[in-house]
Amino acid sequence: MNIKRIESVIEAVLFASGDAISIDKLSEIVEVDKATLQSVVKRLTDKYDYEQRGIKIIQVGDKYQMATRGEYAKYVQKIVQPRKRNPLSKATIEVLAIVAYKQPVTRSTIENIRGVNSDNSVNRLLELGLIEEKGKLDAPGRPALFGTTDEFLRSFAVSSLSELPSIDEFVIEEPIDTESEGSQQIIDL
Amino acid sequence: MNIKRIESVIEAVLFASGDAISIDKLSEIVEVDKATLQSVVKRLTDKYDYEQRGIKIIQVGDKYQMATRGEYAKYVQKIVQPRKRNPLSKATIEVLAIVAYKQPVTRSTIENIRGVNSDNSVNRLLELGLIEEKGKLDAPGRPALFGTTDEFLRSFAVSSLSELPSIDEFVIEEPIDTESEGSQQIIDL
Amino acid sequence: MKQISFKLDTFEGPLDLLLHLIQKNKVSLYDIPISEITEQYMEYLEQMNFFDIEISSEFLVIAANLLYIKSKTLLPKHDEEQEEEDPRLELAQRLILYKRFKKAAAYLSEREAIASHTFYKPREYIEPILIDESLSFVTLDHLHDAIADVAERLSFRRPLSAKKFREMAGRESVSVFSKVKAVLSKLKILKKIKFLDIFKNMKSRDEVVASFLAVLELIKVNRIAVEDNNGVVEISYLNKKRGRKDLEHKKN
Repeated sequence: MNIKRIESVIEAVLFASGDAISIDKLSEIVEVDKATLQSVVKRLTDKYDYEQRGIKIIQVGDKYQMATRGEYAKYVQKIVQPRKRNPLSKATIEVLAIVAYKQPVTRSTIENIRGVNSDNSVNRLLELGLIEEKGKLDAPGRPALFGTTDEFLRSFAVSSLSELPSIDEFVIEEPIDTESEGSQQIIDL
Repeated sequence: MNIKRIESVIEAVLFASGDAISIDKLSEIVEVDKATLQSVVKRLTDKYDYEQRGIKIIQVGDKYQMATRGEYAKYVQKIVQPRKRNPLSKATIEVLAIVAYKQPVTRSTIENIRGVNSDNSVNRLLELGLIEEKGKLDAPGRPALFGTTDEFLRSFAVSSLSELPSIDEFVIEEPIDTESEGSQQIIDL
Repeated sequence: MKQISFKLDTFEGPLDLLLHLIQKNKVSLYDIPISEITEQYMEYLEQMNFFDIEISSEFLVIAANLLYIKSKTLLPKHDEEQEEEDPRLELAQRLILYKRFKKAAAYLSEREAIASHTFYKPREYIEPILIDESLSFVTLDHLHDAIADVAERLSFRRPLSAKKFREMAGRESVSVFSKVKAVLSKLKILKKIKFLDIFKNMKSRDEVVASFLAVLELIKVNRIAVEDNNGVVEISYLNKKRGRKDLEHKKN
């Protein structure tokens, strides 16, 4: 099968599926090895992006999915029901950020960081499928460890966790720029 | 809006909709007049066809819809679990044998010979096209008479029924009511 | 110090409130003016109290912590030589970490807005491939064997001669009547027994057959009830009156 045909088959399969398909499954369906598959998907993705096509391919963890380009949302919104979900509360997004960056993380770690009980937010995130239990901590009481899901990646347009900016990049700006050396010592936590 | 952008918007809208969209509605969504819309859809359709893309645009009456190119159906089908038809059960093989050797037969003859209701097997064989109705018995209720089909011959690679392995003739005494008479006597205490 | 008036905003927690106070005072997280901040923090709690807002224990824990830090900073240092850790350090670290996550949360909110512009489509209807194994492993020989089986079974079911039939059915070595009595007397004592227990310790086939017929007869005349209790068939005694009552209920 030549590259052009593999590209078309991938396009047909991603279109028909609608859902995200794992790289493994796609390579099985298209009948090419994973390396070839990934390079062809990359080629197709670049082509869509370069031509500013109406569709694009997004990566969600180890899955690929076909979607509309955000740029055309204004038009698409006119026929498609927007995904109905009440916006996450400030508290819930905070908890989600902690889970995303510190995963796998227990309820009590989350509570410690925020200084306040966060069970409601954790439960809401579980309910929304944005986080899930990833196992138990090997400690007394064996508390659950939480991590983010593929749904999280999709909902926040993040192709993989490694794509998230490092937590240190969120610099704490200071009102006074002439800080003493002493403060430096504190920053290095 | 230039042609390329109109093309992309149409692509995004047709993709997200999934369903067929009327030309009127599409022209309203994309915010271009119908003539322009139709010429751009035509352009896009030709491009997909020329490049043998995985997707294509089909026109259904006065509606447009995005679909996968039929050529790649073989791959697309692999997205879903194949449906499996299990091998014929012993009972069904028995019914098939009775129909093959004793045709034409009615349901009640089959039932009498086997001593159990055989409707499920008869229906399965009808569905598989291995047996078919060959007429009606000239008796009260005019029950259907079943016989084997050409598909049956094909499936068993025989050219005619005379090629079936021979059996010693046996008489079908129907109905066999000796036992029921005896039991009746016992039950009526 | 200037008075800080609150609109009594709600905060996500005590750390959120502290960050708010620090920002409001335009002071550095790395050098928190602990007595001022503590004072304002306590003032906030008082207002919460005034407006009858329940103050969660977490706010009180931090309040205690602030007061402790404040007391430590006020205490004269015993030994100038010995370098003591800044008592504010731990709190500052917590606040910095929390603030980082707040920023990460803001970042995620932006991402969410971007993601909400992306649309997906539902799955197409895909006709599944049919793997038809109906006739795999079925050969003409199977058909032949099947019809031969049928023929053989039929030969066993040929009508019996009248003489042979009388020999088999005419003689009743165990009477059904005796078994009706046996089952009833058992039930009168036990009220409920397992169906299979009726046949316990029976020595002959005739006895089993007679007992089975007895059970059928008793069901027919509505003297016993049969129920399936999770796969265990049980038989219970219906006394005549109740039996009749049930019938009347049914009529109504």
